[in-house]
Amino acid sequence: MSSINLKQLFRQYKIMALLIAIALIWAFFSWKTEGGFVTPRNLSNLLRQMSITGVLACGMVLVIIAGEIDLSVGSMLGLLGGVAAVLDVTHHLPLALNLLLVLLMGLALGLFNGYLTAYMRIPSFIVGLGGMLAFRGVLLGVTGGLTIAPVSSEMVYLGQGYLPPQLGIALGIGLFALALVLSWRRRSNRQQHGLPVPSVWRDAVRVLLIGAVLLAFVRTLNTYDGIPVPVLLLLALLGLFSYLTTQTVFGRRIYSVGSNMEATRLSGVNVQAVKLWVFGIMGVMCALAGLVNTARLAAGSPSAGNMGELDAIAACFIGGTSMRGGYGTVYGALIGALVMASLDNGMSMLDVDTYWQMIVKGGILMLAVWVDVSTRASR
Amino acid sequence: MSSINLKQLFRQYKIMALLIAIALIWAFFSWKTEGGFVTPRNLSNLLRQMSITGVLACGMVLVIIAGEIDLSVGSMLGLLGGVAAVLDVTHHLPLALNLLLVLLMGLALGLFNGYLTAYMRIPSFIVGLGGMLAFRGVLLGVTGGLTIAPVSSEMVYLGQGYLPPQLGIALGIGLFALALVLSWRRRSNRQQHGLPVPSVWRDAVRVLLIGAVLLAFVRTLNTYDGIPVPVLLLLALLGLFSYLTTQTVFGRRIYSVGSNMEATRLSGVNVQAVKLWVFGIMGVMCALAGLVNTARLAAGSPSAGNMGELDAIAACFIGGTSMRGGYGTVYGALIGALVMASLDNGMSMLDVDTYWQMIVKGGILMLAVWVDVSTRASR
Amino acid sequence: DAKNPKIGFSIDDLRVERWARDRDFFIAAADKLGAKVFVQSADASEQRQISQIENLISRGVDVIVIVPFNATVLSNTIKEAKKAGIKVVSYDRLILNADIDAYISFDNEKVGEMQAEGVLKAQPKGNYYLLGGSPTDNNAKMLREGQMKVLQPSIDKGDIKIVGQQWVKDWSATEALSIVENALTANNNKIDAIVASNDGTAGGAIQALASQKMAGKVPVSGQDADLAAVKRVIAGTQSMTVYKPLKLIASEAAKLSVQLARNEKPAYNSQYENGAKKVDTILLKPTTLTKANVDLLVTDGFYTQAQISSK
Amino acid sequence: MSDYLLEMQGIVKDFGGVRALDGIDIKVKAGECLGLCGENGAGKSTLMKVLSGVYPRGSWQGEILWQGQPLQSQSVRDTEAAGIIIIHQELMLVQELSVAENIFMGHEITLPGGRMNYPAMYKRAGELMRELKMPDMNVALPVMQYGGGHQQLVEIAKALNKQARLLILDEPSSSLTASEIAVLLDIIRDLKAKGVACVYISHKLDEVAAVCDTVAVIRDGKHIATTPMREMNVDQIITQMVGREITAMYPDQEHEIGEVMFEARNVTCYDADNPGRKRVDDISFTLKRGEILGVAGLVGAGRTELVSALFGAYPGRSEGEVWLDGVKVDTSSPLKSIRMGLCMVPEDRKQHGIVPDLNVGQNITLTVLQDFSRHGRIDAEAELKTIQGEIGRLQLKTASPFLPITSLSGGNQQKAVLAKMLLARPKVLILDEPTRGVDVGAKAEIYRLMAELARQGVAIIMVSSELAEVLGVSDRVLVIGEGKLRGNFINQDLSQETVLAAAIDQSPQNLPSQRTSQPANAAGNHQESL
Ligand SMILES: Nc1ncnc2c1ncn2[C@@H]1O[C@H](COP(=O)(O)OP(=O)(O)OP(=O)(O)O)[C@@H](O)[C@H]1O
Ligand SMILES: Nc1ncnc2c1ncn2[C@@H]1O[C@H](COP(=O)(O)OP(=O)(O)OP(=O)(O)O)[C@@H](O)[C@H]1O
Ligand SMILES: O[C@@H]1[C@@H](O)[C@H](O)OC[C@H]1O
Ligand SMILES: [Mg+2]
Ligand SMILES: [Mg+2]
Repeated sequence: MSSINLKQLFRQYKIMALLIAIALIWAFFSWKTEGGFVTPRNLSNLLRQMSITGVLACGMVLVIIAGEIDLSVGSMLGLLGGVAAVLDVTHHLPLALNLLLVLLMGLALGLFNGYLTAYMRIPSFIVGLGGMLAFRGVLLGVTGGLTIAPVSSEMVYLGQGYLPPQLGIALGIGLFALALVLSWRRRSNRQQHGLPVPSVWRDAVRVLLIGAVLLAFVRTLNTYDGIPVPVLLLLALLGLFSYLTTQTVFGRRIYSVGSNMEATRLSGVNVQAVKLWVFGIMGVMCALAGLVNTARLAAGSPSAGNMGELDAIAACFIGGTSMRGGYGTVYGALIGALVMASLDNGMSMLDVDTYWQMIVKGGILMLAVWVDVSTRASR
Repeated sequence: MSSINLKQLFRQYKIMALLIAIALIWAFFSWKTEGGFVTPRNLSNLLRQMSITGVLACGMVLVIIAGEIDLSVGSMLGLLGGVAAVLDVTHHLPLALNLLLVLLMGLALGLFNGYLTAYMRIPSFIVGLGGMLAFRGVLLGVTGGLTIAPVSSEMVYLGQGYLPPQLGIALGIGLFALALVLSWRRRSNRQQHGLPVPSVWRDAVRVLLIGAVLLAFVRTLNTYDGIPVPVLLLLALLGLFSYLTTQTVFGRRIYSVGSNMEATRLSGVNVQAVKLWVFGIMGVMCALAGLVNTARLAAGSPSAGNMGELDAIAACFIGGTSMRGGYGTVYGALIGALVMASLDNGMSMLDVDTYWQMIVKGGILMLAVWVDVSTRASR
Repeated sequence: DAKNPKIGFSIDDLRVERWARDRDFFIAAADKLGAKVFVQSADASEQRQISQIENLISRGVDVIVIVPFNATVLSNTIKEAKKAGIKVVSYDRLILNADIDAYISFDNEKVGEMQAEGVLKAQPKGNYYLLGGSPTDNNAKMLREGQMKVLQPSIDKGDIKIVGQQWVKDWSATEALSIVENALTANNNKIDAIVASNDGTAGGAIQALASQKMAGKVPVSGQDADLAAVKRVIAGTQSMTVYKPLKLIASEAAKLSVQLARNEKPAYNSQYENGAKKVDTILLKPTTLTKANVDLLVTDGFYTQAQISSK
Repeated sequence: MSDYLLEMQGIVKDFGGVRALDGIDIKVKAGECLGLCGENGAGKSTLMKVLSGVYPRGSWQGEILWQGQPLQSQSVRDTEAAGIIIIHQELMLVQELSVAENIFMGHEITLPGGRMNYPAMYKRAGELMRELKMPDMNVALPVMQYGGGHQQLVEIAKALNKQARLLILDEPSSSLTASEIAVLLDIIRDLKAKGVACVYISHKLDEVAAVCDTVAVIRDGKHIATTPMREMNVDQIITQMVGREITAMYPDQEHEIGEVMFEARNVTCYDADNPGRKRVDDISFTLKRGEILGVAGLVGAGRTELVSALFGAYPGRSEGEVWLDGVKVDTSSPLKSIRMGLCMVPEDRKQHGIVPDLNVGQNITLTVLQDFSRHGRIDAEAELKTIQGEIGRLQLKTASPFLPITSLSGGNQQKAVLAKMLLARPKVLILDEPTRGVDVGAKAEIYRLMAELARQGVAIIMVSSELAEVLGVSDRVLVIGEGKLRGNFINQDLSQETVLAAAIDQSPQNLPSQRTSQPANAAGNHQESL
C-alpha cells in the first residue's frame, strides 16, 4: 500500500528519485569523510567543479530534446577557451570585448553545426564527430600545441572569483521576492481568465520552500568566501533555460520538434530554424564553458574540454532526458551534472584506488538511473 | 536528365556514393604519394589497420540497428585484450584455451550489458558509460597499470600472421564456388514456389563481378605476403553477419525491434531477448577485437582501445546506419571503417601535421556522409 | 601534524606504466617516514586534476605533490593551496607560472639527448624517423628539443636525414604502430633508425618493424625502463631505454615532502626558473640503459631477476 | 462445459486515477460475430487489449474464461498460442520491413538453421493479398512504400495468416473503401462458417449490422446491453451508445456558395523513389467560397498525394500552381500555406498528426502558439482558456488538458488534431479522412462543424473513403483514379454507383452502363467543366 503511494509520488515528481539518490550519495560520503564532504568549503568546491559540465548540459539538454546530439562540444569549448586565452594573453584585449568576440564566435560555430544538421541533413552525430576532430585540430593550430598562459586577473575572476557576501544576500532576497511576485501574478491571471485558483496555503508553502532553499544556499556559500562566479552563472542559466523551455514559444517547439518532427512541420512550424537555433545556443554555451574553463585554468590549453561532451550528455541522461528526444528538463540535467560531480568529488576525498573509483562510479551511474527508471511510470 | 539517372542509381545502390567517396580518397592519396598508397603492401597495411575498428563495427551495427548504442566497447576491448595478455604471459595458457576463455568472457560481459538494457530498462547510453568506466577500472586493477608483454608468438600470429598464398587462392576459389551455388539455389527455390526468376545473364553478371573482386583481392594481397589473419577474420565476420542480418529470423528481428519495438512486441516477439543477444554478440566482437589488438601490439596495455567506441560508431554512421535504429548494413559499416582507416593511413603517409590531420579528417567525414545523404531519397 | 604529515599525490594518468610504479615507491617511502599519502589520478584530464587538487586542499593535507598533466594550468589552484598553507612539490614535470615550493625531476631535455645519442651510436648515418609523444604534452616537446640538439649536427653534415615525424596521441602504442607501418611503407622500408620518445610508443614501433622482419636491425629508443621494454632491450629489438630510477625519485620526493611539512631544509642541488620564481630543485640523473647494463635494474631493486628473465 | 468460447466477467481497468473499464461482461460463442460499439473513449480498445494480453494479468481485475477455463496468459504470445488474434486500431507494422516479413512477424517460415524461407513466405503472402483482392501488391517491398489503406490490409493479412479461434478486429475498416470493406466482411463470414469467433469494432454501424450476430454496447467503461442483432437496428445502437437519439447525421446544406476562391492548376506529383512515375497526373480544379468539395477514389488513387502537394507537404517532387483569391500563392511548405490560410488535417494521425510527448492542450495550440504569446512568452492562462474552449466545442473526452495525448482514445486524438487546425482560422481547409475512427456522435458533430465553417465562408476539401459521407456533406465531388481526375460532379442526386464507377475504371467494357468520366457530359449527372 505505502509502496504504491511512494511509487505514485515518484511518478508525479520525477525528479524525486534523483534527489533521493543525491541525498544518499551525500549522506554516504559525509559519513565516510566524517563530515568533511558537507563542509561549506567542499560544497563550494563541488559546485565550482560541476559548473563547466553544468553549462554544457544546459545547452545539451535542448539539443537532445530536439532529437539531436552534439559531440563537438568538448572540442568547441577547448577552441573557444583557447581563443579567449590568445586574445587575452597575446593581444591584451579588454575583457568585455574578448567576451563579446568569443560568445559571437561560439554562436557562429554553433549555427554552423546547426546548419549542417538541419539544412544539409547530415546526421548530427557525424557533424559532431567531424567537429570534434576539426575544432580540436584548429585549436592545436591556433595554440601551436602550447598552453597559453598566464591570462589576466580579470579573466581569472570569471572562474575563481566570489560574489561578496552582502551581494549574495541581496541576490537571495531578490530571488525570493521574484518568486513571490510570480506566484501572485499567476494567481491573479488565473482569476482574470476565470480559471480555478489553487488554495492560498499551497502557494504559500511553495514560496516558503523556495525561500528555505535559497536561504540554505546563500548561507552555506557565504560561510566560505561567497557564491563563486561560475556557480552564479549556472544559476542564471538555470533560470533562463527553465523559462525558455517551459514558458516560451521557442521552448515548446523544441519539445515538439524532438517528439514528432513531421507532425510539427505539418503544423506550420519551421522545424529547421528551430534546430538551427538550438545548435546556436549550444555554441554560446560552449563559449561560456570555454571562458570559465580558461579562467579556472588561468590558461588556454590544447587539451581543454577533452571528453567534455560525454560528461554533458551523461548529465542529461541521468537527469531523465529521453534518448529519443521530446522529453527532458534543464534542472534534471543540472542535477545529473551534480550527481557526477558528487561522485568524483566524494571518491577523490575518500582516497579510493583509481581503478576502484572507476568501477564504483560506473556502477553508481547505472544504479542512479536504474532507480529513476524503475520508479517511473512504465509506458 | 543524366543527373537524375545518376541520382536514381545512387538511390538504388546506396553504397555507391560511399564507394565513390573511397575511390576519390584513394585516388587523391595515390596521386600525392606517387602511387605509394595503392601498393599491395600499403593496402595490406590499410586493411590490417582497419581490422580492429572493423570487428567492433560489425557488432556495433547490430546494436545500432536494434535502436541502442554501446559506449563500453573500447574499454571492454581493452579489458579482454588485457586478460588475454595476462593469461598468455603470466599463466602460459595454451592459445586455444585462452581464446575460448576470452570469448566466453566477452559473451558474458556483453550479455550483462544487454541484461541491464533490455530487462532492467537502463538506457543503453548510461549502461555503456558506466561500463566504459568500470571495465577500464577492472583492466587497471588486473594489470596493475603495467603493460603486459611479451605475448607468445602463437598469439602474435593472430594479429600479424599471413595466410600462405596457396591457401589464399584456395579460399578465393571456394568463395567463388559458394557464390555460384547460392545463386543457383536461390533460382531453384524461387522456381519451386512459382515466383519469377531473374534472367540468367543478370545472375551471371553478378557472379562474375563477385569473382572479379575476389580475384583482385586475393592477387593484391598475395603479391605482398598473403592475406593477413585479422583481415581474414574480418572477411569471415562480414560473411557471417551479412548472412545473419539478411537471411535469418534473428537478423530480421533486430531490424524490427529497432524500427518499431512496440509493434514487434505485440506480434509476439520476445524483444528483450533480441536485445540481450545483440549485446551478447557485441561482447564477443569486443573479445575478438581485444585479441587482435593484443596480438598486433604483442602486449596488453592498460590504455588499449581508448576511444575505440567512437571509431566503431562513426564507421556505422558513415556506412549509412540510421541513428534511430531499424536501418543499416554490415558491409556499410565496414566501408565506413575503411573510409576512416584510409584517411588516417593516407595522411600519416603524407606526414601531415597532426592538427591538419584532425581538421581534414573531420571535414572529410562530414563530406562523405553529406554526399551519401544528399543522394539518398528524401523522406 | 608535523610528526605524521598528510601528503596528497596528484598523478596525471595511471594508465601510463611508470606512474603506477612511482606511486608504489612513493607510498612505501612516505610510510617509512611516518607520512600518510592520498593518491589521485586525473586520467589525463586537466579539469579533473584541478578538481582533485581542490579536494586535497579541502581535506587539509600538509603537502601536495603533483605530476601535472599540463604544466601551465595549475597556477590558480596552487594559489589556493598556498592560501591554505599547504606546501606544493612539482614532481617530474615542472609546474609553470606558479608559486611552488620545490621541484624534483630528471632532466627531460637530457632524456631526449640520451635517446638521440643512443640511436645515433648504433646508426650514425641514414634515414631517421622521429616518433614524438602526445601532441598535447609539453614534456614531449622538451624531449624533442633534446633529441634535435644531438641530431642537428649530423643533419647539417648530411649524415642523417629526417624522413618523417609524427606526434602520437596520448602516447598510445596502437597509434604508434599504425604510424610506423605507414612510414615504412611510404619509405619503402628505407628507415634506418627510429627515435621514439617513450617505451610504450617504442613497443608499437617495434611491432611494426617486426612484421617487416626488421626488428633488431633498426635501432629504436625509449624511456622509462618499462618491464616490456627491458625485455626487448635484452632481446635486442630495442636498442636502449632511459632508466630513471623511480625508486630514487620517489623516495627523494617523499623525503622532500616530509621535510617541507616539518619546515626542515631539504638538500637542493639546483634551481629552475618557472616563470613565477626560481624554484629550488633536486635534479636526479637518468641513466642510459642498454643490453650491457641491464643488470643495474636488478642491483637497484627496480626489478627482480625473475621478472627480467621471465619469458 | 460452457457453450461460450469466451466469457469476460467484471473487467475493471484503471489508468492512474482514471477508470477506463468499470465491470464489463461480454461473451462470445464459436462461430459468432460480436459487434462492440461505443463512443470514442468508451473503452472498446482497452477491453480488447485486456483480452489479448497487451495489458498483462494483474494490471486489471475480473476474470476471463476461455472455453470455460480461466485464461492463463501473461503476454501476447500466450493469448496468440490460445488462438486469440487481434488487429489493433493503430497500425502495428514495422515500416522498414517488407510486406511479407510483416505478415510473418513472429511466425516466420524457416529453413534449417533459423534461415528465412523467403520464397515460401512471398508465395503465401501473395496468396493472402489475393484473398484480400489486392493481387498487385509487391510483398517484397518495404511496407513504408504503401499508403495507409494498403497497410491496413497488410495488417489484416497478418492476422488471417495466424490460426485464429477468436479474431478481434479493432476498427479494421477505418481506412478502407467500400469495395475493400465488402471483401473484408465476406472474409469474416467465411471465418464464421468455419467456426471462428469474431469481435468486430467499428464506428461504421452499417457494417456492424451487416456482419454481426450480436452487439454489445459500452458507454463510459460500463456495459450497457448485449442484444441479438436481429432485434436491433442502427438507430437503436446509436441511442444505446450516446444515450440519446441523433436525428440528422448530415446537416442541411444551407450554406451559401460564393465565387471561386481557390484554384489548383495542373498539379502533378512524382514518386519520391522513382521520379519517372507520376502519383498525381495533371489535376486541376476550382473551389468556391463556402463550398465543401468531397474527394473520392480507391485506396492508393493518389488523393492524399494531391492534397499534400497542395498544402506543400508532399515529400517528392511536384509541379503545379495554387491560386487563392485570384493570386498565385507559394505553398512550398506547410508554414507558408498555413500563413496564406490554407490548412490541412493529415490522414496519418500517428505519424503526421499528434506530437506524442506534448499533452493534449499543447497539441491543440501547436499552430497558433504565437497568438498567446508576447515577446515569445506564452500566456499560460490565455492558452488554457482557448484549449478548454476547443475541448468543449469538439466534445473532446479527456480528464484534463494536461494528460499525455497518447492516453486519449483514437477518436479523441483525431478531434485534438482537428482542433489544432481549426484554431489556425483557415480560409481553405483540407481534411484528409477527417472522421476516421470517430464515433457517430462526434462524426455528426464534425459534419455540423464543417457546415458551420462553410457558412462562415471557409472552403473545404474533404478526402474520404466513405462514400456515404462524401455524398452526405459535399456540394461537389471529385473522383480520382490512378492519379488522374476521373470525374467532377455536382452533388445532386449523385449515386454511390456513379462515383464508384468513375473511380474504378475508365474502360467502357467493365462498367459500360455506369461509366462517367470527364470531359464527356453523361446524362443524369451534372458534370462541371473546370
Ligand atoms: N495508456 C492510457 N493511459 C491513460 N488513459 C488511457 C490509456 N489508454 C486508454 N485510456 C483511456 O481509457 C479510455 C478508453 O479508451 P479506449 O481507447 O479503450 O476507447 P475506445 O472505446 O477504443 O475509443 P475509440 O473509439 O476512440 O477508439 C479513454 O478515456 C482513454 O483516455
Ligand atoms: N510514403 C510513400 N512512399 C511511396 N509511395 C507511397 C507513399 N504513400 C503512399 N504511397 C503510394 O502512393 C499511392 C497513392 O497513395 P495513397 O494510398 O495515400 O492514396 P489515397 O488515394 O490517398 O488513398 P488512401 O485511401 O490510402 O489514403 C499508393 O500506391 C500508395 O501505395
Ligand atoms: O616518462 C614519461 C614522462 O616523462 C612523460 O611526460 O610522459 C610519458 C612518460 O613515459
Ligand atoms: Mg479504440
Ligand atoms: Mg489517402
